[in-house]
Order: sequence, then structure tokens, then C-alpha cells
Amino acid sequence: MLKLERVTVKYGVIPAVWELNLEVREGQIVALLGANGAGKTTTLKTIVGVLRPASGRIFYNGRDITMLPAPQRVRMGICLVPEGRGIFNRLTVRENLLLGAYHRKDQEEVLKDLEEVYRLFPRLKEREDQIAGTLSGGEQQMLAIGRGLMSRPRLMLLDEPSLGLAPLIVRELYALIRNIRENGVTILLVEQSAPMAIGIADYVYVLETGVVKISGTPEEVESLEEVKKVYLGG
Amino acid sequence: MLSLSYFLQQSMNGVILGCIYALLALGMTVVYGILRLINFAHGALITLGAFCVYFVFFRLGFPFVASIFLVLGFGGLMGLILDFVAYRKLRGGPEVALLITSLGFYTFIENFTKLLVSPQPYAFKTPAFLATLYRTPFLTFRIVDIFIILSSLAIMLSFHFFVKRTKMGIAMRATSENLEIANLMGIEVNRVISVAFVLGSAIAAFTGFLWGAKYGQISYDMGFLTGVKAFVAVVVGGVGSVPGAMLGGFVLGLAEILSIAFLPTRFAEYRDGIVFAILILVLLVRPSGIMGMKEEVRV
Amino acid sequence: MKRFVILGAVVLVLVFAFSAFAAEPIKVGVVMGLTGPWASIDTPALNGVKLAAEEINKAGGVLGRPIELKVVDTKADEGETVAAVIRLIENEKVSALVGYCDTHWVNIAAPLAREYGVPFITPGATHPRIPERTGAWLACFGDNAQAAVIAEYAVKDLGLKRGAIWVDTAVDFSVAVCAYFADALKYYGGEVVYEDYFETSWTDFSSMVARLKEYQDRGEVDFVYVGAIPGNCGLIVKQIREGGVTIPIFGEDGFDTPLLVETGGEAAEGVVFATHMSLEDPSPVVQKFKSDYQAMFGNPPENAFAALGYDAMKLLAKAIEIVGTDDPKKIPEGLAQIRDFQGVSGTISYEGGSQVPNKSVAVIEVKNGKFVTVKQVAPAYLPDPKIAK
Amino acid sequence: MGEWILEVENLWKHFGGLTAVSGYELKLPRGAIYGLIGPNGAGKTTVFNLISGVLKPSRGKIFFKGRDITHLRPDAIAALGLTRTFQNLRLFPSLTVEENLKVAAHVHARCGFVPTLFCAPFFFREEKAIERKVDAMLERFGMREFRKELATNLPYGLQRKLDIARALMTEPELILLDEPSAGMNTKEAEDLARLVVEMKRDLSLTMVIVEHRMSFVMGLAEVIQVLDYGSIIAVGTPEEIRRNPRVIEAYLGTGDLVA
Amino acid sequence: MRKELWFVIGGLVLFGALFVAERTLNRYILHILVLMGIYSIATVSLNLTNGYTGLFSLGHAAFMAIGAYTSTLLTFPVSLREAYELPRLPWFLGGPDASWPFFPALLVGGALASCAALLVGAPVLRLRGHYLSVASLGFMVIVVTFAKTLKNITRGPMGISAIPLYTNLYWTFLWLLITVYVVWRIVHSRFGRAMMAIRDDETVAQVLGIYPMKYKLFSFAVGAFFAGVAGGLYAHFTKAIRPFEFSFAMTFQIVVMLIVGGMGTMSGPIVGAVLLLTLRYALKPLEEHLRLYGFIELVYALLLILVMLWKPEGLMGRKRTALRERKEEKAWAEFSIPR
Repeated sequence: MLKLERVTVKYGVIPAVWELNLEVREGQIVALLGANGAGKTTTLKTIVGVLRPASGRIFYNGRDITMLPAPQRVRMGICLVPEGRGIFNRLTVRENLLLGAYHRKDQEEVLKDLEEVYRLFPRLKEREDQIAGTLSGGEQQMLAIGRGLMSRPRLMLLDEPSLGLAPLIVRELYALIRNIRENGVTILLVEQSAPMAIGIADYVYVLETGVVKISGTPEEVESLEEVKKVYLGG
Repeated sequence: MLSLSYFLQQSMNGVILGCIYALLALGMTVVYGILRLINFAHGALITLGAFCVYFVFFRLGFPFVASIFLVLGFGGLMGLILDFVAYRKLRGGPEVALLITSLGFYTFIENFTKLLVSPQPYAFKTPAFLATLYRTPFLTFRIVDIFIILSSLAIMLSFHFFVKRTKMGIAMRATSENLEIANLMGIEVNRVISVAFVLGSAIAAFTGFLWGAKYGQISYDMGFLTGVKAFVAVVVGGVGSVPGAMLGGFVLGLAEILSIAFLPTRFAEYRDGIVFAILILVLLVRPSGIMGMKEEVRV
Repeated sequence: MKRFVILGAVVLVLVFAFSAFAAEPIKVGVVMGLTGPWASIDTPALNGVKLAAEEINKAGGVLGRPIELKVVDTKADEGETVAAVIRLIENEKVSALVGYCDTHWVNIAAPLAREYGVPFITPGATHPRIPERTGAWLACFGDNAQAAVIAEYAVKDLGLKRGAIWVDTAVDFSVAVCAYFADALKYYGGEVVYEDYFETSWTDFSSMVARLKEYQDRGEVDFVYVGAIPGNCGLIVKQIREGGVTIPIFGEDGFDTPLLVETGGEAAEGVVFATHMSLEDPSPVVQKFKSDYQAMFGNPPENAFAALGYDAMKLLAKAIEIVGTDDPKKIPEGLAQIRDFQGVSGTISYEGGSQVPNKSVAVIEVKNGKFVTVKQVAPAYLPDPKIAK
Repeated sequence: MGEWILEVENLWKHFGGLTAVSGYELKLPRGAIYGLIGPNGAGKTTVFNLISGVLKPSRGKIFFKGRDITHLRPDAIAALGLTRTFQNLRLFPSLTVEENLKVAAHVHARCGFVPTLFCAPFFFREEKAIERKVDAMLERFGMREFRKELATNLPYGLQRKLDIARALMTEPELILLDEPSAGMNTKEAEDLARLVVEMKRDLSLTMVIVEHRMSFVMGLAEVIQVLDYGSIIAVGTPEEIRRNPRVIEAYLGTGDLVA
Repeated sequence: MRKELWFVIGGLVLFGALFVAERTLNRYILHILVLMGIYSIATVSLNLTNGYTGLFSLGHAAFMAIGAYTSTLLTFPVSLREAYELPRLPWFLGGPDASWPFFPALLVGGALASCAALLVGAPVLRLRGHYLSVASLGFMVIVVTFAKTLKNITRGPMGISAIPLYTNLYWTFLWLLITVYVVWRIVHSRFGRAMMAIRDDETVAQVLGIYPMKYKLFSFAVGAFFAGVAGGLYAHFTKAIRPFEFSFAMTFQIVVMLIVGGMGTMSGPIVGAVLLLTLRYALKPLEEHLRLYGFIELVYALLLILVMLWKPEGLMGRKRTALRERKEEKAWAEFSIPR
């Protein structure tokens, strides 16, 4: 469904991602792991079109989308749930959600989806008219994901959804991610904390300083000493 | 000197001046919110708007309503042109470049207008149906005064509604908060910015008409100080906030008029000084303006 | 960089092209604020100068030599003014300078010309202390004359004694004329009720109008005297009337502009102001001037400053004729000898070493959108020039 | 006194309704390397911000060399000998490598404006001394060849190193390193670890390191504190920490995968 | 030491050139040269705050006004004081029969501007970015307002004319040399490095032991001093000053010169000032010939926009990325990411 071929992304002259090859199949959950500064977020931003690769190509459903602007990619069903508090703090919860469906013309369907999101996250319903900046961390993350769902994505890119959340909520969140996948959305998951992500993924990439260091199925990756070393210093 | 009618009369004067500042501030605050651009060229648009009405309505004799729509369209078009010609290319560049470019645009438009019309002020007749003078025990006013207040309120309310309720308005606020994430949401940021320019400029051009109808004389350089003061209104009210811009406009208008009205006459020379003193005070006490959101300080 | 080189080259070529016209003309520098707030009086004045030069040249010039005008727009900017004067004297070697209808600019330009020993004649800057301070010659009356005439008219002819005065503090001449007016008003037995202040850059006078109306409604004031420059007088008159103020409005020569009626519209009806001369004057001199002006510029003279510009140029030509040379050092001697010179704006003589001519003042009233002369008189009382700053 | 170079007592920090740091405590002996770990958003960087004076604590006290520095400005704290690096690289982008380092030598420069203006010999001596210090520092970090390069144009790993070098130019006694190895590959990180040990030895430094890369911090630190939700959940040697179930729970989300 | 020597030599050469120029060129061109010098002083000093310290101030004209009025009041000839209704000097400035020589008057003007900068800077410099710009613009308007209203000292809006002409080529360029020297010294010392550090990242600078407020105030005050001097030179050059002169137009003109030339560079401000003034006076005959008054401003504005579009960092400005990387990009990348 999504394929990156030798993609290099640079900030100025400094490459953040170097000749990255990556593939996501329809219906999969793919995890992209790595430490801070490894280039995970850069990869996601490149996929969604906020950053331009210096070289390499990106294919989505077989179509070359390397040069398409971000809004068009969103319309094609790619959606990025940004890291941390990537929501609009000064807008209300409802406005945030509606913005997720910005490119859609089918107003009734949008409202239906809104109800659906509220059903999924009843907490958001309660806080519908609250300013998003006043939500707690977990609620904000829910809002971000809910907003992503509003765009009816076919490929959802999740950037560190567990950041700063309590373990209990993280567990809920992962259940939700599974749930979303069940509904036919392909997911590319970026995480720093490996085990949960490995547990949920169908395929795993580990990035280090912009290069894929390890890739494989969860079982293969898990057994590798290197992963443990990276994450627990073992 | 403190009779009720005097106070009412002066307040109305202040409110009318405030309307003009507030209308200009609307466009500026939206553009500043998104682009961090102090758009000096915005002031030039009231000049252009006023001269547009002058030629269309008085010289070519178009019907009034058509002229108004024409001037709105013309202002919007000018905003779009400015956006396309330069601001778009400069996005993401240094902020200073944007600021200086807008200054360049102002100078260009002003001098171009000067060459095109003449350096002389132009008499601008208030349309007959707006010129009727009413005297009541408390207030002396013309229809045009009422027209200014009502149309300003209408524009402000509909603009407020637009920003608060419509999809484009929400997108606009989102863009002004975080341009990159807005882009991620599939919002065509460039289009949002263009819309902001078009609306702001159209309103500014219309303000030019109100100006002409109220004061009866227009000139090529009428926009500059007004533009600067409108930006002061933006900052006083709180950058990026639409209600703030309106409030800022009224605060300035009233401060200007009432300071002349109630201070001894020789303080008249402090008029502009007072405006900017208010600005500095507000900035020092509440750096984000009266209604502004606190900007997050990156640590 | 290349384009700068090209641009520079183009400019150089042009400069040389124009300096190549070397006949034997008498060069006269004209400095005016053709852009900026003084444009509406400086432009007619310049046209007047041009018309005069054209006439002189057609008649064979002065001393058999044509007059060549070097016009510079100084944009109401001090730096530009100084640069222009230096350029005209140093580069163009002009014999005399004519310029400005506002005191401030004469105050800058004339002293510089004096340093070079080049005479400076101003068509319309009316501050009577100009000669004392700058050595310039006036083609017009002093502010004290015009203020006194209006004061006399108000008190003696109309019986209005209690006046409010509006002063534009941003221009020398307004401050001066208002001070002289206050003095003259007291002399004639009137009383200044209050003074209100504004600045050239304003467009909104509503708060001052409201104050005036308050005084009027309480019956404490009989008239208002406004010291406005041309760009503002229409605005002010309009706002005063629309604010519900009905008492008479008086003004000075800054009101002598078509803008008064154009902008003021009906509000300008009945406004009375003093100026240098009446363009409605049926005398053949004035009528000929009007038709010549119309022929040359396509529109009738905008105001009296056109006539003043014309007279200034003619005065200069006369002075050159008297001394028989265009040596700048000699020209003042010629000017000092001028007696009873019949100009369009009146009879001009420089008497007793004064560089301010003794001229009559026209009192004009706006009637049906036309400037109608009420009377043309010499002031009976002249306030001391030293009153004003 | 004397015993602890840094003492932090019951430190709290609230952002609006959010409690970023709650009851943080630290007693840091002179010459030690301590590690501070915890999941993203646990409040590690906030702790650094509080200690270095960039943020003011809501409650609590901080003593450096026995002196209360809770309410001092960051520059005064730096002048006392406490400095830090930044997680999200914050070099001075428009300055060269050399200039970046020279800026940091500012604290110990004594030459006033007047001697500077008139090129007093004192001024030149001081500039020379700074120059020599910069040389030594670049030598130590192996960055001599990049001396005249703009800081932004350096590769990421070198920018990290430069950040540390710059902090060292202030001649600190205590340095707070905020994720020094972030964005480095394994080899670079190992080099850095060696450098840190050398630095500590040569310059008799005390360090606190916030780190994500376990291998890095586990190898260096003598004592590790684990932070979660702004409060300390465990303190101990790397070995103890690795085995602590609460750490595994908090840091890894669940304990069911890696043990 | 070598660089300092070059400075002396450069200065001597400059004054030699000035000597020759004064003898050979006509006064109009000399006038333009002096004007260039004065504007260069103003832009170079503005560069210290706007370029090196990153405080985008729009209030520079206010300091020029303070310097201009102060030095004018000090040097105004006693004989003319009465005619222009200017007050005599009080006893502590030399008494009613004194008027100051030019040089000390300029110094006092600059010093007073510096004091004003310190006074205003203490609260205003806490603001950031555009807020600072707007506040400094406000400061400028307030200074102009005081110049208008303190009529007993300044003659109000009418301004003062008949100021003695003291400014000449030598004074101007001596001061320009001093300004450039001081700014250059500052930039290449710990002061300058601290300023640039603050410009790039205030928090980090502070953590490294630099107290931002101190250096912001310092650069503001030094910049104001030379602005004051430039104002004094200007007043004794045009021989007449008005409050409005030191207002928006002046401020923007200086800022534009600085930005077109290139902020944060040594040569930028001078290049900007010289270039724009050359353009202005070169176009003047063309404007008069075409009778398109306002044509110069039109070209000016157009040029400004074009420069901003093509080279927003200014003509002399340095792009963030050095040129040499473009060639060696690949090598660098590999250096960063070994496999």
C-alpha cells in the first residue's frame, strides 16, 4: 500500500533520513522504532507531504505521490496523528474534530462520523465545547486520534501516541489501535518504547540516525540482542 | 463642559473613529496571526478603496450599491495580488523580509496613487441620502454616522461569525495557531492565507469609502498613519484575536477623541502620543494584549 | 549590479543631454513642495512663475536674455530642501531663487541662499519675520496684515466680538497668524474666548467641533477663526457645519483654495477669509492673467498663490532690469528700489528697507460656491511682528 | 556542606493544572556521574530547566555548593559553575564553531568595554587566552577542521559534541547533559561515552545525564534515578535499576515482553 | 594588532581622499557625500541593535531626534536665541552667554540619547520580536510628541531653523570612522559575541552565563549614542529641524537601508545607505525631467520588493549555508552516517 524507495530527507545540508526503504501492506500495523532523533518523525512527515525528500520516491497504492502536496495526500486517505499535543489548543474539541474532516464534502457523513468518534471516546463528547488546550494529556491524545479518524483515513500514521500517558491509558490506546485496524485502516506506528509496539505490530523497522538498522517480523526482531540493548541497555 | 450631550456627542465621535480602526484591524489581525506580518500595505488599501469609490461612483456614476460591491471586489483583488506577487514567495523566509516588503508595497501603492491621481487631496461628496443632518437635544449626527456604525457592526459581526463558525474560519484559526499541523489536516494553507488577505483587503477598501463619506476629503497619503494605528489596535487588543482587534480599535478611537475632549485644549498635540503611550502600557502590563492568548515561550 | 550600472548610465546621459542646452539664459531656481501637504498652494504658485517667465521670454526676455527656470520638488523634506538649494546654486548657477508658500521651508532654504549671496523671493510665505530671520523677500503681505483685516471685519463690520481660535500647531504660519489675530481682536475690542489646537496631519476634528458647539449652544462664542492650511480647510469647515455649528467661520489665506468649496460643499457657504487678491476682480490685469493662465495650463488659476507666483517672477525680472545684470549680489539692490509695482495681486513697493511689501488685503466670502470679494482694504492696524514666534 | 555539590530538596513545578515535577530530590556528591531516566514526558528536562534556573520552581529549594540558587538567574548560576546542554540542539546557528565556543568563554572574561574599545594589551591577552582554550577544546573533541564552519552546517553528531564542548567552555564544576547521545549512531555514542569519562577525569567534573539510550547511561552512571510523572520511582545503581520491576513497568509500558 | 593598523591606514587614506574630494568636487556632490556619511552612521549604529543583537527596533529616529535637539540647543548662537525665542543655557551648561562648540555638543547629544535608551530599554527590551518593534515605534512617536509639546525648549512643531552649519565632510567621516571602529571592536569582542548569542538563542546564552538584559541594554545604548551623534550632525547640516522630521519616514528609511544592505554585516549598512542615496540623487534629474514627482519613491519601493524577493538577507548578507557544502554534500552525508 505504501512504499518508500531510497528516500533521503535533509534539513539544510544535514540528512535526517538516509536512503530509507520501507513498505506498509494493506491492513497491517507496521511499527517504526528508534531513539530520539533517529528520523522517525521526519519519515512520517515526508510520507504525509509536509517535508520533501531530497531524493527517492514514495508510492501509495502504486501511485507515485512524491511530489504531491500534503492536502492532496490527505484527500487520498493518508492521515498523520502528530506527536504529543499536536492539536489546536485554542479551538474547541468539536472544531478540532471537524478540522480532521476538512477536505470532505459530505456533511452528513461527517456528522455521522463525529457521532462515531464521540461513541468511541465518550470523554470527548462531554467536553465538546471546551477549549482543547484545557484537556488532560490522555484526552488530548484521544482527540488527536479522533481527529485523524474524522478524515476517514485508509492509512493512519501515528506518531508516538503513548507519549506522556499513564500505562493504563497506553494499554487502552493500544486496544483502540487494534480496533481501528479491525475497521480496515492500515497503520504505521512510530514509537520510542518498543515492547508495546512490537507486541501489536505485524512488521517492525528500527531506525538509527536515519538509517534502517533492523527490520523484520516482531518475533525476529524481539530475539535480537541489539534491540534489548538499545532499549534497556542490557 | 461636562454636559451629558457633550459627553454623548464625543463618545459617538470616538466610536466612529473606533469603527474605522477596528475595521482595518480585522484584516491585519488575521494576517498577522497566520503570517506574523505587520502588513503596512493594508493601510494603502483604504486609500485605494476610497479612490475606487470616487472614480466609480462620482465620476462614472455607477449606482451606489454596485459601487460598494465593486469596491469590495477591487479591494479583495488587490489583496490577492499582493499575496500572489510577493508574500507567497517569502513565506518561511525571514520575518523581517515580509515586513520590509509590506513597507515597500505601501510606498509603491502610495506613490503610484499619487502619480495616478494627483498629490492634491480630492473632495469626496457624501452620497446625498447619507448626508442628511439630524439635530436632537443630545446628539447632532448625519445618516452617514449611523451608516458607519451599523455597517461596521454588521461587518464585524459577520466576520466574527465567519471566523467562529464556518469551515474556512475554523481553518483560519487553526492555521494561525499551527501552520504545519493545519497543513497535515489537509488544509490548503495558501488558500486560507489568500482568503484572509482577500477578506481583510475588501474590508479595508470599504473602510476607505466610509472614511471618504465621513470626512469628505481623500488623499493619496491618508492610509499610512491610519494603518499604523490600526496595527496598534491589533496589538492592544491582542494579536490574532478578532474580538480583540475590534476592542483595540474602539479603545484607540475613544482614547483619541476623549483625550482631546476632556483634557485642556493644549493637550491636543499629545493625540498620537497618547495612542502610542497606551500601546506601550498595554504591552508592558499585558504583553499579549487585552484579549490575546499568551504565546508559549519556548524553553 | 548590472542593472545599477545601466541605470546610472541612462541617468548620466540624461544629465549631460540637458546641460548641453547652453544659450545665455538667466537662470532662476524654483523650489517648491510639489508633493506633500503644501502641493495645493505650491503648484499654482509654480504655474504662476512659469507663466510669468513665459511672458517675459515671449517679450524678448530680460536684458535681452531669456529666463530659464530650474524647478525642483523638495517633497516637504528638510534634507531635500537643503540639497535642492545647494544643487541649484552650485550646479545650475542660478541668479536667484523663488520658492515656497509656507514659512517653514523658506526658513530652511533662504538662509542657505543668503550664505551664497543669492536672493530668495517667496511668493506666498507670509510670516512677517521672514526677512529678519532669513533675508528673503516677500511678494505677499505679512500675516499680521491679513489677521488684522479679518479682526477688523469681524468686530467693526459684523459686530462679532467673542471669537474662538483654532490653531494648527504644526505650521509656523498658522501659529503666527492666530497670534496676530488674537492681538488684533483685542485691539478692536473683541475677546478670545478660547484657543483650540490641532495638527496638519489630522483628518478627524469631531472632538473640537463638539467643543465649539458646546460653547455656541451656551452662547459664549460669536465666531471661530481657523488657521488651517489648504489641505485641511475644506475638511474643517465641513466638519464644523455638520457638527451643528452655525456661527460664522473666518479664515486666512490658506483658505484660498478650490478645495474649500470642493470638499466643504454647502458647508463652505458664508465662510469669510482674507487673501492676497480676488480672482473675481474685474480689473483688466487680473482678467488677462486669468485667461493667460487658462490658456497655458488648461484650468483657471486655482487661487491667489498663482498670482503671487506670477508677481514674484515679475518682481525678480524687474529688479534685474533695474540693476542691469543678473549678478545675484546686485539683485537685492534692484528689489529695494521697486516702488508701486503693479502686480496681479496688488501694488507692491518695498519701502524703508522693508522686505515685506505694503499691500492691500482682500476679504472674500463664499457665496453659492463662488469666491466673492467683500472688500479690499489696507489694514488700519498692524500687529507687531514680534508677537509671533 | 562540602559533601554534596548539588542538593535539591522537594522540588515541585506546576504548569497551569499540570504537575510536571513533584517532590524531586537529589543529593549529588562531588565528582559523581548520575543518570536520570524515564519515559518521554516524565519531567526530566523540566528538572534540568529548574536546576539551571531557566524555569523557576513552584516549590522547593536548590543548593549548589552549599549556596541557595533557587532564585538566581541562569547566568548567575552559570557563573557559579553549573551549566547544561540542550536536548533539542540549540547551537547558535549563525555563528561558526569557533564563535560558539568563544561565546561560552564569556563568563570568565573580565575585560571591560573601555579596554576593549582602546585595544588595551589586557584585551589582547584575554582574547589570546580564549583562543587557546578554544583550540584545546576543539582538539579534545576532534573538531579542529570545522573551526570556521557555521554551526548549523555540521553533521548532527558533531553538533551534539559542539553543544557539550560549548558548555565545557564555561569551566563548570557541574554539568547537566540533556540526552547527549540523541541522534547519534551506536559508534558515535560509544565515542561520546569515552569522551565523557575522559572529561570527567581531566576536568574533575560532576555530571547529571538525562538519557534515553540505556546502553549509554547504564555504562556511565554510578547512580540512576528513574522519573515517571514528575516523581522519582526508583534510585539505585544501574544493576538495581535494570532489575527493578517498577522501572520496567513504567519505562517499558508493560513488563510482559522484555525481561 | 594587524587589523587595527589597517584601520588606521584605511582612515588616513579615507581622509586623504576626502581632502582631495573637498578640493575638486562641487558642493552638491559633497553635500550628498555628507548625507551618505550621516545616514551611514545611523544605519551602522542601528545595525548594532537590529543586526547583531536581534532587537528589531523601529525607534531609531527618536534617538536621532534627541541628539539633534540637544546639540542644536547647546550650539545655537546666543545672538540669535532671542530672535528664535530659544532659551538661554542654564548656569550648569555654561550660563546664558554661552553656546557650546560643536564636538562636545555632539557628545552630549549622543550621551543623552544613550540615557533615553537606557531609560526606555529597561522596560521595553523585555518584549520580544514584533512587540518590541511596535513598542519602539511607539517610543519614537512619544519622543516626537514631546519635541512638539515642550515648546519653550524646542519651539514646538515649527522646529528650529538657522542652526549654525558645523557639519562638514571631515566631521561626518570622522564620526563614521569612529562609529564603524566602535561597532567593529564590539562585534569582535566578548560583547559582540554575547549579543549575537542573544540574537540566536536567548535562553542558551543565559545558561552559558550571559545576562541578556545587560547586553541588550548595552547595544541599545551604544546604538542610541551614535544615532544621537548622527542626529546632531544632521541638524547642523540641514540647519533646520522639526519634530516630524524624525518620524516614520526617517525610521523606515534607515531600516530599509540597513536591510537592503544586509543586517548583521559590517559592510551592509554602509552599502545600503550609499546605494539608496546614490539612487535617489541619480534619479532626481530624471524625475524632474519626466515631471513624475514621486517617481523616485516608486523605484525605491520596487527595488526594495525585488531585493527582498531575491536576496532577503540583504545585498551583503550571508546565506546560512556556506557555499562549499553544495559540492561536498555527499561526502558530508557519509561522514554523518557511516554504515
